[in-house]
Amino acid sequence: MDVFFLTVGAAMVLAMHAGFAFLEVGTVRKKNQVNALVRVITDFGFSTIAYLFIGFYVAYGITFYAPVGELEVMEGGSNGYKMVHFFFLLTFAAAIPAIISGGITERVRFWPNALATLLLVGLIYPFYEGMIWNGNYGFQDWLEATFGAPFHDFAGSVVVHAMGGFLALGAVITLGARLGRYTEDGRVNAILPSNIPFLALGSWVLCVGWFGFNVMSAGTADGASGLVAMNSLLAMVGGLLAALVVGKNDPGFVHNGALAGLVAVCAGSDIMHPFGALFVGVVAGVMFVYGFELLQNKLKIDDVLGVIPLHGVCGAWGGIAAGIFGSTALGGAGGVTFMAQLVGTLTGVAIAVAGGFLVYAVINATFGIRLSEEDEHMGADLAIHQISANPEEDMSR
Amino acid sequence: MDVFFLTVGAAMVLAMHAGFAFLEVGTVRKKNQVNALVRVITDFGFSTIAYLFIGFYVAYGITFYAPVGELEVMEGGSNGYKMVHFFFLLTFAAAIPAIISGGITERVRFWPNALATLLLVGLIYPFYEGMIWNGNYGFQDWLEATFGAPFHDFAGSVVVHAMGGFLALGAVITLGARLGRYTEDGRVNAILPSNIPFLALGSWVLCVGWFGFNVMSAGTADGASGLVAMNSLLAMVGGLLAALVVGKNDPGFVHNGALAGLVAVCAGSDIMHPFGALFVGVVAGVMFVYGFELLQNKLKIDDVLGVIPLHGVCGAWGGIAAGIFGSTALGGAGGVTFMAQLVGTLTGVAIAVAGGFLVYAVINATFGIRLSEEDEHMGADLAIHQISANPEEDMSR
Amino acid sequence: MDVFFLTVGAAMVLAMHAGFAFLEVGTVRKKNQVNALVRVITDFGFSTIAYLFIGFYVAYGITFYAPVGELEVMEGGSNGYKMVHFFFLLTFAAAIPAIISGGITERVRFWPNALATLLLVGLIYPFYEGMIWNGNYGFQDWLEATFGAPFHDFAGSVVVHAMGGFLALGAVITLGARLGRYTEDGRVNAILPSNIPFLALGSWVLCVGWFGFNVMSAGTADGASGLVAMNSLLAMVGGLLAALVVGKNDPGFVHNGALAGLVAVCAGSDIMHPFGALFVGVVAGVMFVYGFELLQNKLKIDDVLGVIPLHGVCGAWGGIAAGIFGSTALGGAGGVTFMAQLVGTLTGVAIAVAGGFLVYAVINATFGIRLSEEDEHMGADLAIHQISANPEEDMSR
Amino acid sequence: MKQITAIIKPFKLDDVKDALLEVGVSGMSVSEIRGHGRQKGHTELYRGAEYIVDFVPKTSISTVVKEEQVDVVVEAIVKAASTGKIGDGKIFVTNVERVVRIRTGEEDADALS
Amino acid sequence: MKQITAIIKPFKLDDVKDALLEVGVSGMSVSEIRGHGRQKGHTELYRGAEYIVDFVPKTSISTVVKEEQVDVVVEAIVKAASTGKIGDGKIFVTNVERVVRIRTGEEDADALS
Amino acid sequence: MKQITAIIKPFKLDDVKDALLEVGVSGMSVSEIRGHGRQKGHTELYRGAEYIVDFVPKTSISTVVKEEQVDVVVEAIVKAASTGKIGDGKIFVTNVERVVRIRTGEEDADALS
Ligand SMILES: Nc1ncnc2c1ncn2[C@@H]1O[C@H](COP(=O)(O)OP(=O)(O)O)[C@@H](O)[C@H]1O
Ligand SMILES: Nc1ncnc2c1ncn2[C@@H]1O[C@H](COP(=O)(O)OP(=O)(O)O)[C@@H](O)[C@H]1O
Ligand SMILES: Nc1ncnc2c1ncn2[C@@H]1O[C@H](COP(=O)(O)OP(=O)(O)O)[C@@H](O)[C@H]1O
Repeated sequence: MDVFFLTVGAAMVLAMHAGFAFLEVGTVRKKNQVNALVRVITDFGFSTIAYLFIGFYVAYGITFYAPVGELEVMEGGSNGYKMVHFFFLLTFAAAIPAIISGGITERVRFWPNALATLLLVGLIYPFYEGMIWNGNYGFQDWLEATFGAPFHDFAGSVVVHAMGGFLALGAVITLGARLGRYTEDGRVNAILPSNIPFLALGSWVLCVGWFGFNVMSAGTADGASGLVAMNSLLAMVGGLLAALVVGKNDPGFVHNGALAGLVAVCAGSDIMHPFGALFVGVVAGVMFVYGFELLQNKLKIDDVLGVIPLHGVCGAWGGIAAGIFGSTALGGAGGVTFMAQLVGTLTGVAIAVAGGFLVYAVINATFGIRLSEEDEHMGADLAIHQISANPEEDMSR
Repeated sequence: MDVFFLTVGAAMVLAMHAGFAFLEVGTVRKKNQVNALVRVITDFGFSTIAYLFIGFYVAYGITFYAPVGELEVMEGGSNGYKMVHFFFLLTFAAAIPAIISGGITERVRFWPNALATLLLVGLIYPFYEGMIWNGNYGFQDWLEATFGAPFHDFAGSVVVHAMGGFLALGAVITLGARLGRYTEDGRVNAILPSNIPFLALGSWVLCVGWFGFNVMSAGTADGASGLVAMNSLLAMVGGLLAALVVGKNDPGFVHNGALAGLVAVCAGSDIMHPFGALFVGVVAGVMFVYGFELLQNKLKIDDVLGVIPLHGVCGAWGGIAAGIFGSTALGGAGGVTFMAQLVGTLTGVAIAVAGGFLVYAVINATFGIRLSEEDEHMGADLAIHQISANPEEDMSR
Repeated sequence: MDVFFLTVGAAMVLAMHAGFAFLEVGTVRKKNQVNALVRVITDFGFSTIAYLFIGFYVAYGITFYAPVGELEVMEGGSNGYKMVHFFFLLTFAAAIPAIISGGITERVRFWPNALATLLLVGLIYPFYEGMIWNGNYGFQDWLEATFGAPFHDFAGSVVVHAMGGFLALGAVITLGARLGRYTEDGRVNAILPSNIPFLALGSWVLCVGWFGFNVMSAGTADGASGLVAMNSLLAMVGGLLAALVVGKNDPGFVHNGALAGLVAVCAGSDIMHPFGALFVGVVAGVMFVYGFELLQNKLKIDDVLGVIPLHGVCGAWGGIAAGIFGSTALGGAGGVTFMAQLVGTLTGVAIAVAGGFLVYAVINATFGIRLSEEDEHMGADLAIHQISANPEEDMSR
Repeated sequence: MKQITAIIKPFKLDDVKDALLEVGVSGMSVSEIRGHGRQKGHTELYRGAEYIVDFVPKTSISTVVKEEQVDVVVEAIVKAASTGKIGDGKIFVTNVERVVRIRTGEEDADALS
Repeated sequence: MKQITAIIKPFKLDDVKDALLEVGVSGMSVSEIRGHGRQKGHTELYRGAEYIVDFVPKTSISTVVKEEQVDVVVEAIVKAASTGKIGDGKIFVTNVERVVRIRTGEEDADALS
Repeated sequence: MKQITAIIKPFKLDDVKDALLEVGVSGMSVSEIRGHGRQKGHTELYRGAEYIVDFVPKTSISTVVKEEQVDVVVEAIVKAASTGKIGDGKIFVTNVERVVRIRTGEEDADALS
């Protein structure tokens, strides 16, 4: 039964990776669409390998080095729950490179990026994941002793999203902006997205899959909570409507705004009041739009899909918001404290920022992380994959 | 457990909204694709707000104005069933504007349409929904007393589809036809769809999601019925094959024909014999094709996606067909009477037609519902969203 | 409960048909996209009819010629399990024409192909399906008596995939290569795919749906096994990474490589060790790439999507691999023997090859199976459906 | 014979085509081009950043006619294509030395259907 | 030098290109256009409603050659592009006063590779 | 007046446009074409099979100028468009007999903005 439950959840989160792929395909220029697709699916593959052999062990101390008969598959009625749990948690872990991908796209080299994926999913992500979700290193105990409650991150606003979003900071800055994005005289050149329907498709797939991400984070069918589902819904709606208004009808903002709400609601979706969740979503939608414009146009950080504001900022907001709107004072279920949420969140952000700069700087120094100028101009599709997105139309004749 | 069940259902019906979006994106002209996408997703957002604060109360008398602890979330083992039920029913309610959207697309103004969504989902839809599914106003009791059985609409052929389809009638007529659709000398000009693969994608998403719509309408995992699943399947197949033949291989008819069958089977899917369902689907497929051509070419009603024949006519057919093929005489499970089905259906249609004209006429009179001629010519994408569907290609240079 | 379980599975496998459609849409030339879409969805319709009235009876001896009340719908708490089981198994049966479709696309006539679908899904597929999964004709008993174990094909590596893939052999050879594919002087002309994003979308949908295909093959929620989920995951990853390397970053190979792994893992996913599954997937990915190039460029068999290597070869490999990696010696759960797997697999392949040549040769001789040269040149879209994939852009002006 | 090529605003194509047919021109060829002139292109905003549109979409319509038709054809185009706003476009007249109808091999005046 | 521009049926492009190469033309430029002539466009049906196709797709292929080559080139095109059916297209010959090869600055005959 | 048409490498368009503006040309029209010349097209591989690319993408940019401007314009284009590699393209100069500005009806020199 719980195997069924988690399988559905894992399949839904697996689908989210298709969502990441299409969100990116729609946002990049046409000459980089194929690369976006291949990078997202192969990053999922590399993540699986890294998490299977290293990451899962780092986070939970579990390995699979035994015959099937001893892997708790058949006995105890657990039906291999541990395995589907691996699958479910892997789909979260693999979200890390999928998130970062949107920031570094259109100019990153293929194999150095794959190496980064291995390091992030094998080591850095599970380090923090285990700290929060498996009580490793006594961090949660310390928080509870100090602030009266452990850090509560039900479905990963911080563990997954803020982690991914702030890891992207180091990646994006190490890479530098796309050619022609910022001129020497300080002008900011817009680079237009290639395909809004694909962008929207990606967003829809992510939205739907997110209910697997959040609801199935309960882990067991009996633990599934209608509150989580409703809160996720309302935060999504809050995010998209806020982004509609603040983003002046821009389709990219609207479709990403829904995601901003969902990112922010993960942490406290099991304890906030629905109205609280709606509000958290509205704030996330606003934050995303302003954060995006601030980053791109003022700070001149060329984060193509805006993953730093989307996953990073809104994720951190979600971690903190759980400490506010989860409190019984605001109609929530309680069991959280503001300080534990704040400290837990900032710790995650700090690890992500440090880890991101570290990993990408090292890779850049050793192998080089950025496409040659010529390849970037030609596009990653032809440079790396020798084929364009519409080969019949583009490549013959 | 039931929370899990309904969450899966709700996620599937949520996905259907992506289906609505892409069905529309594929059918409209390219200059209106972005608007179709944004309208469908934001209509979902506005619907959520309207149903949360008003509609759910109108239909079922339920509100959420209490701390989480008192919302039956944790106690009683219900795990917040009420909340996921809200989510599930909302996805149905939000189908109303999504259905209408296909009729009024390519020329409707954005904010007046949002206002219509609020009114329809907050008031008109839940008025009839509560009457049928919550026994409000004694309507069902009266039907049962008069005709021997209440009106049976298992998954909303009438409550959702006929309602949406016939609400669209007032909307489409109030708006008027697209520029150039009908010439003064009585010629009918075809306006060709932009993208058949997107249309087909939308249809597929709707078809798959529909099994959540129908099967999960049982409300509890133990109530889930294989008969509902099988009947939905066969009606879908009947509809698509009939539309293939009658529609002379037209891909739009084929992909919408599947939906026609599914619309018609909702009401009686839990009581009809599979062969009955197949037949009901075939009739729906034929009705859709002929109804579409009649409406567009003879009656000159410019219902872009054909939502009036699809959801309206086939939905009404479904309501009545449940009274025919649900009877034990035709191998069904019984418990329905033809007259109750007929009266229940016609009541719904009447409310929809009246409500549609009322709402859209009032909005038209106060704010104006239609884009200016210039904006319509330029396309809703640039006029409302300042961006086209393929910005990189269309907009620079 | 089990109805819910199988409904989710059936919906997921239904979605896979959308995946088949888009994989094909993306791979064919633009002038054949509409036809690919219509053929896949209507083949699903024809399959349903054939399997409902004939195939299900051939395989399992079950019919539906009785009033609903007697169809075990309401009693026994089974909730019409038999019916949703029909639905689930139908989605497998309908995969047969969907698989073949990818091989014969761009030149096959519409109605003769529909006839082939009826014959294959009504007779040939259920013949072998019943033999393996229902113990028909004593074949499994004989295998068990002779080799110590019956033929183990958990989720259809052979029953579905090798069957479909090798049925395609006869179809593709009977049809012949597309115009201009191979020149008289022995040159092989590449025909480029139209749309990589659609190809990738199809692959993603298939990947996600596959977890319904495999996990839900358990039949009951309590039987669902985490091992199956994990093994499917690892084989998918093995296949895609192997195809990435061997296929030199080609996006088509990568996205199909994931499918190759999934095809191969079906048979033994419930008994292999995860590492075994990973390895099986890697081998499948390599086999697909080399098999594809061998078939197309050396043997000059114009199997457009490469369904013979993908489903045929990798499916057969999966059947045999279950006998190797399922053994306890290699950490598997045992209960299989190499010889039974080999003989079972070869029997399936033999039936498929013979059946494919038979059916297509007969249809070719009686009705003709191939489009006229003129129609093929113009494209199946205009020839059969009188409309192109982007009508607004292509057809007016 | 003379070739008359007009660069016009795309939405004027139908009007110009009708005008040409009316004055007896029976053959014409059309293509989509991009132009830069007094109507200079412009700077647009996307999410707070600028992008520069150097060229605006135009339609080129060209027809080869007999010398004596030139004046009336030019006039007809001017009338049909003019909106009075900048960017209405230009008409160029050039000399054509020889015309051949591929189907029949007919030459010059005979080749102009 | 003369420019020879042929408006042909799109599916004839390969044949015409081969024919040109055969008679020694080494450079040519091709673009997709839409044409209206005797082959007038047509009215199609979509779901019972009409839509009008005023222009049919054509391909324009043009090459600049030395004066003495004109006749043989025209002939080659006529032969390669003709199907005998309406809509086969036209060939126009115009005068070119100067040709420059950008890469080298060579002029006129030397610039025609 | 003369029409100067340059067939150039697509990525050189911006440079050529700027060069033209600098020498005082204010109007120009651009279209995407495909060319075949010394740079002959090529054979590519896809999954072990060949496909032939006969034509390479080029951009055609054309401007009509007064006679006395021709030399400086040609020179400007040559400078801006040249990379020294095969396929840089050609410039063709032809005579234009009449120019009309649609908006105002102005003719010839006055019509060239
Ligand atoms: N000198 C020229 N040579 C070639 N094309 C030109 C020239 N001047 C203008 N054009 C074309 O005509 C179009 C309209 O010209 P523009 O100067 O913008 O407006 P107007 O003709 O109304 O003054 C331009 O976009 C360009 O395509
Ligand atoms: N007078 C003309 N000026 C410019 N282009 C022309 C002219 N006449 C025909 N064309 C072009 O040639 C194409 C074929 O001409 P059409 O009259 O249809 O057939 P045919 O040349 O066989 O008589 C047209 O579609 C159009 O593109
Ligand atoms: N004789 C010609 N007539 C028309 N266009 C030509 C001619 N020769 C070359 N071109 C055009 O110029 C382009 C570049 O010419 P090419 O011979 O490849 O290089 P280059 O000019 O550097 O020698 C060709 O692709 C073609 O579009």
